[in-house]
Amino acid sequence: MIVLGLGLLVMLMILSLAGVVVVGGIDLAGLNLGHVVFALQASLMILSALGVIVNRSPIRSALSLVVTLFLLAVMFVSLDAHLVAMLQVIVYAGAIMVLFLFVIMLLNLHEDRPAMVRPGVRGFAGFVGTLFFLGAVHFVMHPLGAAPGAATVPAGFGTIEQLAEQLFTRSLLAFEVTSILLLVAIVGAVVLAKRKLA
Amino acid sequence: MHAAATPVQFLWLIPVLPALGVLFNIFVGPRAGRGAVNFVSPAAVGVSFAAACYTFMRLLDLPHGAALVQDIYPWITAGAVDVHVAFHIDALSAVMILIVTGVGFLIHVYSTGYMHEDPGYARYFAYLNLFTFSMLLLVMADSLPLMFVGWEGVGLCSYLLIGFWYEKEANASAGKKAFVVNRVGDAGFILGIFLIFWSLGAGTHSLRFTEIAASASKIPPHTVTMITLLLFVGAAGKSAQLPLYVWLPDAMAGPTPVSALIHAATMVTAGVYMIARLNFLYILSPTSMAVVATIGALTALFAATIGLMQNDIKKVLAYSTISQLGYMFLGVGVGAFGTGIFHLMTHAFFKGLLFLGAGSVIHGMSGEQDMQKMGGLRAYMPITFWTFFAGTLAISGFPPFAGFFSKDAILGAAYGSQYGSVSLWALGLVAAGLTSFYMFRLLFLTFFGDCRVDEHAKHHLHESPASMTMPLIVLAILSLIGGWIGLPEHWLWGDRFGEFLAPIFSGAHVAEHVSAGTESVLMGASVVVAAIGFGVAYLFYLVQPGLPMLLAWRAKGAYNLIFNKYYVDELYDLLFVRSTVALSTFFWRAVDGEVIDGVINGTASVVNANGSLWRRLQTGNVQHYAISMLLGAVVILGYYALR
Amino acid sequence: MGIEVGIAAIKALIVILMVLSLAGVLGWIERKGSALIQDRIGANRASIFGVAAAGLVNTLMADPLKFLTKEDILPVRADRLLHTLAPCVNLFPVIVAFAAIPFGDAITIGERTVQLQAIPLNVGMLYVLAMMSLGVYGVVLGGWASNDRLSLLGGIRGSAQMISYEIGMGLSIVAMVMTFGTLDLQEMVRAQGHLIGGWLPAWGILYQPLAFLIFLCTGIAESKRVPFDLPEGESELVSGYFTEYSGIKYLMFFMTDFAEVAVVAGLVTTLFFGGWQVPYLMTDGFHFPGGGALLVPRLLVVLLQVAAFMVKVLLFCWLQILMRWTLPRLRYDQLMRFGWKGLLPLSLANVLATATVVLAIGGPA
Amino acid sequence: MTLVPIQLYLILGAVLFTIGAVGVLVRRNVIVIFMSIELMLNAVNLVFVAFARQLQSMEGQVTVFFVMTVAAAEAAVGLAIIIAAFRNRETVNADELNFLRW
Repeated sequence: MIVLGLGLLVMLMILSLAGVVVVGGIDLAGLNLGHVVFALQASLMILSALGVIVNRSPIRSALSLVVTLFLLAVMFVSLDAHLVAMLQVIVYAGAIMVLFLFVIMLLNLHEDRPAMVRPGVRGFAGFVGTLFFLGAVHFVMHPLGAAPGAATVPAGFGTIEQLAEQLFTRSLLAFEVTSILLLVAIVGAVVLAKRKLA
Repeated sequence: MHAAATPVQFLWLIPVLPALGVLFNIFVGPRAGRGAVNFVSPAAVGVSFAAACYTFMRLLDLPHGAALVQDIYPWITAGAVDVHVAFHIDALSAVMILIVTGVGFLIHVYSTGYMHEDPGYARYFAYLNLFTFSMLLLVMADSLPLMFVGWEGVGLCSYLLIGFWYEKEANASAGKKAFVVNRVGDAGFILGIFLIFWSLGAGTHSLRFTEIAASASKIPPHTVTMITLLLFVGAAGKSAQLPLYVWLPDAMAGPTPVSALIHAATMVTAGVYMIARLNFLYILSPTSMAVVATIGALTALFAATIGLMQNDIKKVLAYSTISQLGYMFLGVGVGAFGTGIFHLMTHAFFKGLLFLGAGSVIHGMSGEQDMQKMGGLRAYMPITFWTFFAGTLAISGFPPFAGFFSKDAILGAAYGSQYGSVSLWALGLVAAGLTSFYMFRLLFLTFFGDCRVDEHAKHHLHESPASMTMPLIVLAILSLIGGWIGLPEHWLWGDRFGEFLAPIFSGAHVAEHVSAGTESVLMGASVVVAAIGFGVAYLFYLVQPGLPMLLAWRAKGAYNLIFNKYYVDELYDLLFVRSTVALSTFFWRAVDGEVIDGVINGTASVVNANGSLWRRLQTGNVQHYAISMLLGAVVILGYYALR
Repeated sequence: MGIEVGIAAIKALIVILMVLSLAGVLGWIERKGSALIQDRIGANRASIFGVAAAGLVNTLMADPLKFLTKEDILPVRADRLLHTLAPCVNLFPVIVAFAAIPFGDAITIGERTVQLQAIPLNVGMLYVLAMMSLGVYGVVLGGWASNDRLSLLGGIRGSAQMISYEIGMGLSIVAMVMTFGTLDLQEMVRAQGHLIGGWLPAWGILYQPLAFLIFLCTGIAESKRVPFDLPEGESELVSGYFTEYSGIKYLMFFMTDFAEVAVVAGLVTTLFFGGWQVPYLMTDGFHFPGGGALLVPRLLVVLLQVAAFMVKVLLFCWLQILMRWTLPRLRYDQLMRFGWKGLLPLSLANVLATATVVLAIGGPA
Repeated sequence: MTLVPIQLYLILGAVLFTIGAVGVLVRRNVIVIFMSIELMLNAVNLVFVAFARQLQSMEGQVTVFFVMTVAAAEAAVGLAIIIAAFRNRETVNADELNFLRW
């Protein structure tokens, strides 16, 4: 049942990707290395993402999420966002996911059976998800036609200098506020996780 | 006040110093201790008195009728209103600040002695300084709204100080009474202000007195009458005139220096000041003038009669105050504004003196106020006696003492001015006689005769400390010679005071068609009346002490009527208090209890039922919420997609 | 296009070989070193014709062979996939991290210039950090997958320790980045080329001695070696997260250990000791402070520089091995306190100071 | 070398987001639900970066930067909450962790 639903979902997604290739007016003759690489990355990402939600054992889910994030970082590189890519690896793969693994180990969670909610709810969720996905695709396809990505980007695009400039001029307030947010998060986490506040 | 206004920068000092005193007494006073408080509070007022004197000198340097002004900051600027906090010192307000700070200073000094063993001294002096501040605001204000602030401020202080010893139920309720009665008056006052603003018509108005004076002539007569009458209601409330005088006798519950400062010298005269300040309005409405004069005269007589029979030393003085205020209103009512203010000043001297003397007596008698239990005190407290005697002479209008000149000038105006009449003069004259009678009665019962003091009190019956007797002496001198600055025209140097004030009242030309001969006759009359009063009192209370009892027994009805103050309080109680209570009870029980509470509780129960119905949606399972969120997203997407 | 790919492949190959062989060599060096320190003879069986040093060759071949031929034991109810995955995940990032470290200046072959650096990246420093931060997964998985409480404990210890010390390391590197004003390792090395006052090579350590110490500590902690080797502390956990490993998988863990040593050494060299720079050796030869000059052909220059890099790296590997056999092991609470209350504030202060100076002199060194 | 039209990235983003959403809805384990949320966040990140590339402006990347920061904070607090909840209920199943029930 689960496998069936999710399988349907996967097929749908891959189909829609193909559909985009067609509708997006990309003649398969003009396929270049970029497309191939992208197709590879995309399919891997989708599979590993599915791995996150189908794996029984949380630790495996976590690992496949790590893989997804890593691939995402690679995709960022191919999108000329080198710095963000590195941050992606450092912050997500390097810190957040380790935290997840750490907690899973701490609570010593093995396989959860049943891993999923009641079939009825499950089916309903799948249905709603599919609807949502179709809506999203609809909006992706409609407003902007098949605009091919710019072949080149201005020099130094996505370098730390540019990001820093944005960060410390236009978004300075947001930056400072975020720092406060982090501080609060630290304190909150400590307070919550401490067994008894001495 | 048409003369040039000179802007200066030091006026703010005068009110601010007492205000600082307030802060000191509130925040550091209790910890700083009695000594510090006893020094700081009088010092604050003293310095501001010095400042007032300086201001006065500056004013004298300026050409006749000039004024000193200082604009502090714009206070209310909204639409057509542009009121500034600004001070305006002309001859009138100069006199007032001198009285307020001067007498105020003396009474502060006196209080240090009088309250020397009261635990709440810091609170007391905080209130007293606050009062000084508010009163100065009132008299220095250059616009009606600011004046109203001071007006309310002094009202508040009076309330606080009457109920100063709030542990006693009676005192607290006396304070409340004063407050409520004053509300009635203040309602009239503020309505008057509104009416002025309204009648000034289009354009922005600062409600400065100058502005009002400038455009007073443009206001239609009926409106003027309305305005002035409303304002007079306020004045009557604050200055205890018929029919709103009832609070003042009860106000004697407060400490005696307070009675001297607030309920004799300064606050109660605010109404007179206000009318004098707005003379240009009153002069435009003969009706209002008549009303003011008549009410004044009636009050003078009425209060005097009640004063005849009181046995509480302070009550007598209270009614005397009411009647003297009546005189002032009579004065301003007949257009003799300067004279009214003159009497205000002299009254401040001798009534302040009398109250302080009474305070000294009560102090010596360790709290006893009933004259029946006094007598022969002059042996025990000579200074108090002599000063008190001076005060009595002054108030009874014996020449050449202060009261004589002021009171006589008023009577002369009442007889002579175009607003006056023989009847008004007659009323005033009778009242004068009664005044002299009850004052000497007071004097004899208290200081002469055989001593009726009980042993316990007699045991430590003593003259008051210097801090109390010094002010007495100063005030005594003032009440003796204070009147000489306002002699009748063709006497030695004439009416300096009147001339000084004249420019203020230049708008009000009062035709004094009284020949010198008539005037001297009038004078003689008042002196004779005063003498008669003295004589009767002498006969009743020293020669034939039995006589009053006999008289009272003969004319029982009249006696009871007057002794019970004409049952006015009972009447008011019946008319206003009980009816109000009944109405309130109705609204409380029926309207509030049934209707409003019903509505509220009904709403609550409806909401409650609703909640208990819908809360079943809240399963506490996160995923249910999540799924509904996603559904919402889908719906929105769908809406825009299929649109 | 093809040629680029070719060059890239060659460079990658060079790097991998360099790391792996270095790891092997280090394995031998460590034995000999420990023997030296403990006054033993050490590995002396594998000598060729009695020449002990030549035994190195044997060792390099013998060790892998031994491990390869051993049985691969899988614990009961262990997760086979993860158990196999763990060592690979452990080894992979280390080798890849090395790829960003420049081992020589740019050389021109024909009309194209080639950076002697596997991946020329403008964010190379971050890249290295990222890769090192991935290293933790091997530990965690190893500990988890072998379904054994000692391993699990080791894994948890390891992950906690690595997360904690990453922060200090990152901050010390931030200080370096500020000093040189670039994230590109090659650029950093170039920046260390000139001379202070005409005679003193402008190496990073002269600018950032504190950062050097912090980096060394955190680096050793990251590679989980003494005195920070609690995750594999023999005395309490048999050998921590790879207790349950044998054969080739164990070899991979083993290699990782030394590869990490090599990477740390490489980074220390690059950041603080002028990378491939040789004092007074400019692009065209030696120029001594005295004014004397000794011109050398370009190719030789490059070779010299690569050799210099090698020597420096080996030096720092040796330093780490010395520590390994000199220092006692910390207690766990000491470890954490040192990391959070010692290094972290220190490095923060260092960053602050650096920032101030950089601001004051108006730009990086 | 990137000549891939932005739609592909957007679609990929949508796919990942949907997977994440479905994961949130169908899994019982709170931690896995949490991971699915992270997945959704990253799907959005991808879209941001793709648009940044398309419109040649750094805005998108800056936003991603902030998203990461917030995600980090969220992870810290969320996992702490999970641990606390586990201490009380000895479970990490969403359908058993209904403290906020009427």
